[in-house]
Amino acid sequence: MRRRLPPSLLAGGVLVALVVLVAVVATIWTPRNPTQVDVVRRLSGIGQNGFLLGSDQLGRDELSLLMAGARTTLLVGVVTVVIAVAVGVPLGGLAALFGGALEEAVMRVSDVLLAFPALVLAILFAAVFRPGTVTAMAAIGIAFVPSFARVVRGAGLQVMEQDYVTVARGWGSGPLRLMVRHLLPNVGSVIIVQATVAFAIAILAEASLSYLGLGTTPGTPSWGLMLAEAQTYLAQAPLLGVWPGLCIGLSVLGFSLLGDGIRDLLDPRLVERMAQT
Amino acid sequence: MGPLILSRAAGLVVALVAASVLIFVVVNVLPGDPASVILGTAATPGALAQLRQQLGLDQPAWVRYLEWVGGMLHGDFGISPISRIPVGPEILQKLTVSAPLALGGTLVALVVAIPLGALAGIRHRRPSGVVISALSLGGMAVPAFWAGLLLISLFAVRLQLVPSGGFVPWSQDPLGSLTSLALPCLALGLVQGAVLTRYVRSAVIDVQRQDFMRTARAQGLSRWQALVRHGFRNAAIPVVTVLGIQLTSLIVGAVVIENVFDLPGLGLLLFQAVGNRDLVTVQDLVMLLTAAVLVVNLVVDLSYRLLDPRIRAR
Amino acid sequence: MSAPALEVRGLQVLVGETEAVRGVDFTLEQGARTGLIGESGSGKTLTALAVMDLLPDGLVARGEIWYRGRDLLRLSERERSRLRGDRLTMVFQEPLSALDPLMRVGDQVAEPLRLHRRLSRTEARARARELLERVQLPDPVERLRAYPHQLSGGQRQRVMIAMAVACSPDILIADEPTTALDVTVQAEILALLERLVREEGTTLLLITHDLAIVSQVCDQVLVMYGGRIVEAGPTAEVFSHPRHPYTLALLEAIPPIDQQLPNGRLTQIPGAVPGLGEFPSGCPFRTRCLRETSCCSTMPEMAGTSHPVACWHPLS
Amino acid sequence: MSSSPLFEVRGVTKRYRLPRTSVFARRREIVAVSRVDLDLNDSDSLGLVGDSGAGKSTLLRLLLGLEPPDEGSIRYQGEWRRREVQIVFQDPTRALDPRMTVAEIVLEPLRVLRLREPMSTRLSELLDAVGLPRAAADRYPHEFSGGQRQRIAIARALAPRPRVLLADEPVSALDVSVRAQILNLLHDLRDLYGLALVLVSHDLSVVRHLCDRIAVMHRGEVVEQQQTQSLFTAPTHPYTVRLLEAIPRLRWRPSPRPSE
Repeated sequence: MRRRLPPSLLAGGVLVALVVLVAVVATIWTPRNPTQVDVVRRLSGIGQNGFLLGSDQLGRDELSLLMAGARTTLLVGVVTVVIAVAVGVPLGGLAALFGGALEEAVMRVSDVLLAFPALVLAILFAAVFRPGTVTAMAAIGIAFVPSFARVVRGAGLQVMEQDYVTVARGWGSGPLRLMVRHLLPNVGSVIIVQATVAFAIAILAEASLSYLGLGTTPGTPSWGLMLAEAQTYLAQAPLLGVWPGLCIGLSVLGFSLLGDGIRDLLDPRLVERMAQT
Repeated sequence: MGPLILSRAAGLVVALVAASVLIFVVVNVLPGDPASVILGTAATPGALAQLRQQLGLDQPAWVRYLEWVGGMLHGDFGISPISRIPVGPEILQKLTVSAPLALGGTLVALVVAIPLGALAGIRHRRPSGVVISALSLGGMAVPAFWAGLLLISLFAVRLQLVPSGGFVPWSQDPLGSLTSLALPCLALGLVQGAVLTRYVRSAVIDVQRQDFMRTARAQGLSRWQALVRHGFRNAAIPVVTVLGIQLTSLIVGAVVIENVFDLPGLGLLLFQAVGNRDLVTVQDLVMLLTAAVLVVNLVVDLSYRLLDPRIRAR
Repeated sequence: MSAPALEVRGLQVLVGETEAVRGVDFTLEQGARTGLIGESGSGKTLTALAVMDLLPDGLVARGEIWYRGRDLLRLSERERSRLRGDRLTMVFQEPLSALDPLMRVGDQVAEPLRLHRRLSRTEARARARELLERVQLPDPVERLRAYPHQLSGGQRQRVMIAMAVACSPDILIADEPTTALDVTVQAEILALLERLVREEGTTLLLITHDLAIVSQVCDQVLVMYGGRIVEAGPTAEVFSHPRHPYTLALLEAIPPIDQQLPNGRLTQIPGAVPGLGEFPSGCPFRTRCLRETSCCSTMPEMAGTSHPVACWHPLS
Repeated sequence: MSSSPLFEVRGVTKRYRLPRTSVFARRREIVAVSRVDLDLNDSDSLGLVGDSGAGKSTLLRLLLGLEPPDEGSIRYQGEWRRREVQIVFQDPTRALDPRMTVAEIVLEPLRVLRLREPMSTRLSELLDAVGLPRAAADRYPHEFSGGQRQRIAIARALAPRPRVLLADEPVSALDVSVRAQILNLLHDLRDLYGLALVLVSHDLSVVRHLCDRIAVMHRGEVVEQQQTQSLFTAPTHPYTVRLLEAIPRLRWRPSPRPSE
């Protein structure tokens, strides 16, 4: 059987791998110290004064800041998705498995939570607690829980309708066994797709929050923060308003493409076609 | 349809109550003492006591909740402990900026997404379709605030066609108001439009694979006629169902965009309130945004049921 | 004898590089009822879609399809649209998904009339009502305003048939029209279809995997396997004296309805139907055939006049 | 032979609630199976026929013990229903977990039921019994054709050594040229293991071929129950008459040839 990988999977995979690679490298090495201020050589252009991508309004090395920013972005993405998966997947799975009052309760609660977009919840949290990366991650993660619960429940219900589940129930397979043996393996792909989509949204949300000054606190390199600072100097250094946005865009694009690609790869119609030939 | 609207409206009320409880709990109960959140750690005991009394913190939580909700139902949104201004009129005033922004953004998004998405769907195997699809994918990845920043950089700073931010009140110069809204609407609408284009595209692709499209062509309709008479109407249903999510993220996007363009709307108010730790205003605004999201979703839900006789009949 | 209603010569349907229909010849006589028998992957539906010019995107038809002195495959898209729904019509298998869920039944039945006969809205509606009466839909006036999901499966298929006979076509192709229906409804729909084509003198091509249905409705039969027609002829002749081993095997594999088999076992055909592009070279059936010899690896031509067969070792 | 039947179904009714359309709407119910009486003895083969929605599949689910009837009783006189009653479905694609190998699928009932069997010997036995190569064990369902998938499903049903096999349209999703293989397999296995068979099918020729007795279902009720032969020659209920008349019959058959 010949499997052709969807092009979006390859493109997305390459982009994501690149972001991860940069983030990993940045933990060990950056061209300069991203937090080192050099007011004399502030707002240098590309290649000037040894700054490969120029320097910002405080004379920090733009390239090093961008690399370090990748780390923050990935951290936020990973933590929020982990929160959402850890809470949302079991809730959705249990709802699909047991149905009835439990399902009703999970769905109603997630309906209400869905009315709070990630950013609004994060702003609310920032107002009440201390604004910062941790607050932002918690808020975004919580805001993602209902979408994971719904997706897993939807896919789980489909699995529960399959005849192989009926057969297993005929032997007296208990809920735990159905969940581990049939439900989770078969909704796994859906969870992966949803996770990549959530990752992309988390990157956007973190960037927006940091831009507003409600996310990553100044001092820690963050793409959103860099854009906020660049806005004042658009006339003198327009490129400072371009690089971080480009990084955000490419990372989001990477994760969206990856999600699309995985979905294409696992599309039931496609799977069916592959099974037939 | 009648009972359906009733039952949906009942659902809306329940969701509103649940959301308000949640917001109230996060703002008033979780932090322990809202007064010390508002005044910070450096506050004098006297100032704290005064604020506590003003906020009614001597009352039990449920009384305060009922007062808050009851007040909102009467149009009384409370008084900001920071600016000492009633929040209600303030919100109304800011709406004259935020509402046109959201509407304009929606308009831009629809004008961009429907024709482009349909075209990309019809020609999804041809270069033009692939190009549109790639562009919309790229557009989806752009944060709205960065799009705003780029637009400012180009049209305001470089070309100096429009102001880089701020707002001329409607009463002063309506044309100037429109000009100051132009870039924000564009930034908001283009990004949302990119997402919507993807949905329209895939709906149009899906509908072309349906059996009834083949039947339509079997009656002698050309591909194009079949799309016009049968395809687009059917494709509209999945698009309308995602419109709720779209409008929600548009509302959120507006909050951020107002900060980019320094537009004195609800978003900027919310941002300033967070900065000032003005919990009364934050609480009201978050409730308002949530209510807007819920109402938008209700309207979308009902309208898509109206479109689809299969669901209408049930 | 009048000219045939349709003549197909060397029809191929290409799915990418793969030939799904591999050079098919057949003739539909004027007013004849022809059954096209085949299993999944036989290419029977693709053959019909090629005749109708309804092949899915990316599939290409080659060869010749002669209708009234014109080769359909050489006509412009516009000219073919004009024939479709008017002179050549088609009834599909799944009547629920084949009808527009958002459009009232009356408007859908009226559509070919408005398109080809240029009837006004009121004329078309009146005609649609007559058609629903002709296909014996109960309460036709009320049904005109109904949506497809409000009808039963059998009623939906009657609507499909009403659309297909609206312009009194020359040729009607029915692709598994009763497979999705209950046995009792199936009998009614087949009887209706047969009566309508008989009354109008319409040429019928009935596509099915069910041999019994063909024996009930059709006077001619074409047997397809692996993208080729392997046997053709009058139904009575082909069914009582099949010449291709595949046809015989199919007939023997069906449990008889009116007698008990002595040992309780059916004659079974070994193996499975290969997937698209996985049929062997030469005779597509040879890997499952008991009579296979070395010469079967080249494709036998259809040989014979009234009851031709494509087999190196036909049954006598 | 014991005098009491293996399955004793008495006055069984099963209703399903349709999902509520709105908070205010009353829940509507449909009666899927209504006042059904049936007996099934060891080595019996019973066919259930009728239109879609007649309640055939619901009755099978009740026999399998997945859910209790709302009224009436189903008594199973064997030892252990979960082991002794097994089922085969119409669409083998939906019936096999795509993430499990054939070996896992076929042996799963032994694990769930905690039967002590030498797993690998049993697996080989089962694959042999349904005519699958032993190499099939480590492959996944999607690598097989429809007929072979149905064989996998049958092997799984046989694994716990059942006394009753329920089959819901077991050949309807298969190609015509493959159906005879599966019908013959069911026929042979039934004789070999002395299975009682309950076969649901819309195709009367299939039921006639495999079953000694036929129950005709219409709108949830069993309207007629007879020995196969007499049902075909002397149907009593009007619906049965209609059904028998509606079956498309092969008008011509090749005359039997001397076997080659």
